[in-house]
Amino acid sequence: MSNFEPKIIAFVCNWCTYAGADLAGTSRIKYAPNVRIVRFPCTGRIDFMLLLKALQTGADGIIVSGCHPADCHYTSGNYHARRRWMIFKTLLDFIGFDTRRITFSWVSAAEGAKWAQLVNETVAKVRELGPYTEYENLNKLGVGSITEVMNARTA
Amino acid sequence: MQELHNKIKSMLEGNSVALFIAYQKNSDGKITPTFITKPEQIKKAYYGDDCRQNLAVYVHKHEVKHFGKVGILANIYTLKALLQIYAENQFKDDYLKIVTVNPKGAVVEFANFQEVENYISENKPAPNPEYVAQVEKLSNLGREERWNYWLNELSTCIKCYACRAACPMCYCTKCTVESNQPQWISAPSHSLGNIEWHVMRAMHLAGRCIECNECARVCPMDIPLNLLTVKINEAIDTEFGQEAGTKGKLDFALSTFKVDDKENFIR
Amino acid sequence: MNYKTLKTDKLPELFDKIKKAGKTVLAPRKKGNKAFFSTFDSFDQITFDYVQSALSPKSVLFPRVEELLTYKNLDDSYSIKEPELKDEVVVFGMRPCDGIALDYLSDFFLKENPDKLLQDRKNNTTFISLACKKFDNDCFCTSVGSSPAETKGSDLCFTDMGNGSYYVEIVTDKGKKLVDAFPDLFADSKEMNKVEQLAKVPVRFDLKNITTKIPTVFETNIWLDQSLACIGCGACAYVCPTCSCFDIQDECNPKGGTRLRCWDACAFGQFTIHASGHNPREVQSNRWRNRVQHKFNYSVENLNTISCVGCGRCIRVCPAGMSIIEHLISVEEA
Amino acid sequence: MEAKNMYIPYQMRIEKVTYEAPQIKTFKLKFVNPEDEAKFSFKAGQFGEYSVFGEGESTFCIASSPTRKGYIECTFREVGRVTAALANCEEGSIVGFRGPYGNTFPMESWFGKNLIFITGGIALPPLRCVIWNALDWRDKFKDITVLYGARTVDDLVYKHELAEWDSRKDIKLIQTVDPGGNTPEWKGEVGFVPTILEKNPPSSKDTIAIVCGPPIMIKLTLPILMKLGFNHEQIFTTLENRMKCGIGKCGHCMVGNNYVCKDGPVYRYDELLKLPLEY
Repeated sequence: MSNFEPKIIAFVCNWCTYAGADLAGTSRIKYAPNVRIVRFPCTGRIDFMLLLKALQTGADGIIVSGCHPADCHYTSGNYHARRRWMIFKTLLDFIGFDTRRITFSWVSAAEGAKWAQLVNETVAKVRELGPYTEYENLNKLGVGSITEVMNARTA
Repeated sequence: MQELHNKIKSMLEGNSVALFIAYQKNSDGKITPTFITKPEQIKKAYYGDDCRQNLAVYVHKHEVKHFGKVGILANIYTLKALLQIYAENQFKDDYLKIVTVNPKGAVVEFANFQEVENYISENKPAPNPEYVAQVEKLSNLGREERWNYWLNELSTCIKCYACRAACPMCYCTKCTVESNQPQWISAPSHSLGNIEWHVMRAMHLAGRCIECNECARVCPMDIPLNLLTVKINEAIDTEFGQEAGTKGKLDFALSTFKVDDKENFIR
Repeated sequence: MNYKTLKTDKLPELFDKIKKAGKTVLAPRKKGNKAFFSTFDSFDQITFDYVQSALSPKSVLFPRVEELLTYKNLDDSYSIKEPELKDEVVVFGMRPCDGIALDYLSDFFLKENPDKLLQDRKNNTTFISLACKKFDNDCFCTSVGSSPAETKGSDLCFTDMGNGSYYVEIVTDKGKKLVDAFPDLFADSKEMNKVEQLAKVPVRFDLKNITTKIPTVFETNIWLDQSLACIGCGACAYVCPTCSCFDIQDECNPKGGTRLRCWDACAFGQFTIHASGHNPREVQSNRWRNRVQHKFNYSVENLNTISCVGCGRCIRVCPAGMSIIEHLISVEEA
Repeated sequence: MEAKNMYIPYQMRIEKVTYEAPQIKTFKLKFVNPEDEAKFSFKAGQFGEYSVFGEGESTFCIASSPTRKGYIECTFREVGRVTAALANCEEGSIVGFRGPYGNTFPMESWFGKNLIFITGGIALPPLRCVIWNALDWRDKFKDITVLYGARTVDDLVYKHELAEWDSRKDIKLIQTVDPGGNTPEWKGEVGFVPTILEKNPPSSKDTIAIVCGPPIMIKLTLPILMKLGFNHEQIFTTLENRMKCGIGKCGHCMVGNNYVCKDGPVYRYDELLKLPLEY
């Protein structure tokens, strides 16, 4: 899959990671262009459904990043987020989503280099994993279905 | 059973309750809820280990609240549900009169939720071993196998929402699944709409599910829905040491945090 | 109506031949202790040990989600495409009561403003019913004017005569076409008496009494007493072979989208809510009243037949154990 | 009978978007392809399912009169997903339209009679179609009165048409706003529609009353009409139940055994009384 260009969606918090990404830009650090950044006031505001929506509309990888613990502009947003990610990662893994494609991280406003490195590593890993098609056009599966018990698709 | 009937009779006649929710055993052996308002209905009341439906779902019902003072016969799961709902400040202290039958067969009436909390800490049921084993078996499968298993199971969901209706913790007046601005969950029951629905349901029950396993019992398609919340409860127990329905004050996973919560996957 | 017989051990061969003719064959398969209509690879995956399937064969004509149309975004307008429904289906193993329900659904959808999707599916589907030899406490077909011997609504009626062969009643020409396609499997036969082979379902209430009484009890509070246990899910409506209510939902992606029809149920509070927030059926007892009134009063007024066939699925599926038999009896006594 | 897929909408281009009041807009729609337009005809009181592709369908009446050819109009308030999507459409974009559905106002049976339209807020559009239709057949009716109220002056819809009706001699317009909703230069009445109706009581002799508005307004207006001597056969209304299919199948609009979208939405008051109070 040499020419596969993965689409990565990054959900980042405005005060730290977004500023860090901005710093990477102003200090001319080159990093892979595959990332589309979505800015949130805080990681505490990143709803888990958004990650599902991103995977469903064609994202091959996801980065979720915000302030380090104790740095949160709203004091406890990232603590709540941390618990939410722990539980959500367990649930997605249990259902069988490919959680290797979801990278969680803390990037502060001063860590432009870490942001660039994070993006490059994620893009490389997802490029090697290939496109994530398991969770796409599932809204066609079962439409007009005449069988209630779908045939077992396990290998 | 006679002791239970006398208790209900005294509550009804002392009009400390206007309605008493209990179980009844029908001629064909089926256990169904019964709503006792008049003394002559008391003789139908029944309690046994085969009473599985979680009657706590009825305390949210508009027409039940209309009765004012309500009594409820609770098994251990109903007690855990009522304590968790009370912890989430959903009803005042004097709304409910809770009665249970303890393992020794004695009828116990609780004066307040502190007594309920103590009773639960003594009689707390262990997670159902059958479901723990199923979660274990599934967790050990490969990722693709697990994905195909759940995709196959969840694709049969017909979105009748019996799992939501039978769950005592699902009491939101407007469920996220009913929101269409934004359309968080695709409404039709194709595989995508089903997966989105069951992921959201499990996440909104994270740290709140008391594992009465009613969602799996009532599913017309026999989808093992409860495994999703059993797995999350296991993770919460190991990582945060919390369990739903054991404390009277708000203390469940997603609405509290510890500064030194440990994790191994955030870089 | 003419009659055939089919050796029971010839059934696998019949299914293989139907499949070779390019048709999909649906038969009941066990999942847990419930039977569902499904495709199958080998004959032994089929179960004959069931009183009634969990979901009804209505899913074949009126699936839980289906496309009404698909569209593509052109630069200045849309190109709209209707779905073509061509796959031919043979459903085996439904019960005689389901046949009556399919007849009701066809009347409901096709008599006035006919529904093209359901008509196409019906033309492409052959329904083979397997007469019931056993019943359970929730079956009440004989109380609503039907019985295990009923053939109405099925294309072919199979009855296991217990002597190693099925007695086949050909009800419609679609059934006849299927039988004539495999002459070597079916042997001619004269009419047989199948009644002793069939389940003897006891009558539970007097239907006449109920259909005359139900229009008069609309305002009473028997509905509140009956529906206190109802928790407002859609299970009874979705497993019911005659429930026909649906919702229309749109979905889109940047290139185009689709308009889907999916099942809906009057038990849900959202079913009748107005944009202003006003809800004509505010509480669960109104919704439960509407379900019973629709099946035993309104459909009599609109299509002069009740829309309940006594299959008992709503009783078996109800999370709160509500039984329409008990509630109809309580209407009788109201 | 060879069925056709009843859910395929006409494609309509938005000719004109008029801002009527806060969150209320009027669309003027033209058929994209002329054969649809040639085949299309409707009568006063009928409605349609207007849709934004990918968002869903919404039910509004056809607000323009059948006597005005070549276009149809609809007025809607932005309250939900589909109406919000509609409100975002600019002039020239395409929306879907299915219809016409439902029964009609029996205007032929009203010839030679007085007409009084009593309506409030966003319920004027269903009656505006009838009013313009009556004005285009002006000689068929005796005098026409319109009593129209809204919460505030700003909430009045079709402001320019109200001015036109006000200036015409062959139609009597009484406008009112709820108490406290008037502005200093407001010249119309101030008060709820039922009270203003009592202030200007119409004679019930040989008169047809067409009432449409929120349930509270209807509940207070009908007793007044009864007191004025109107009998049930002289009063008409159009019901606004939740609707999805529009052709009497999906079950959302049912009141008793009635499908409001097929057997209604126009009901004479005596027919309405036969139905259970589920609307």
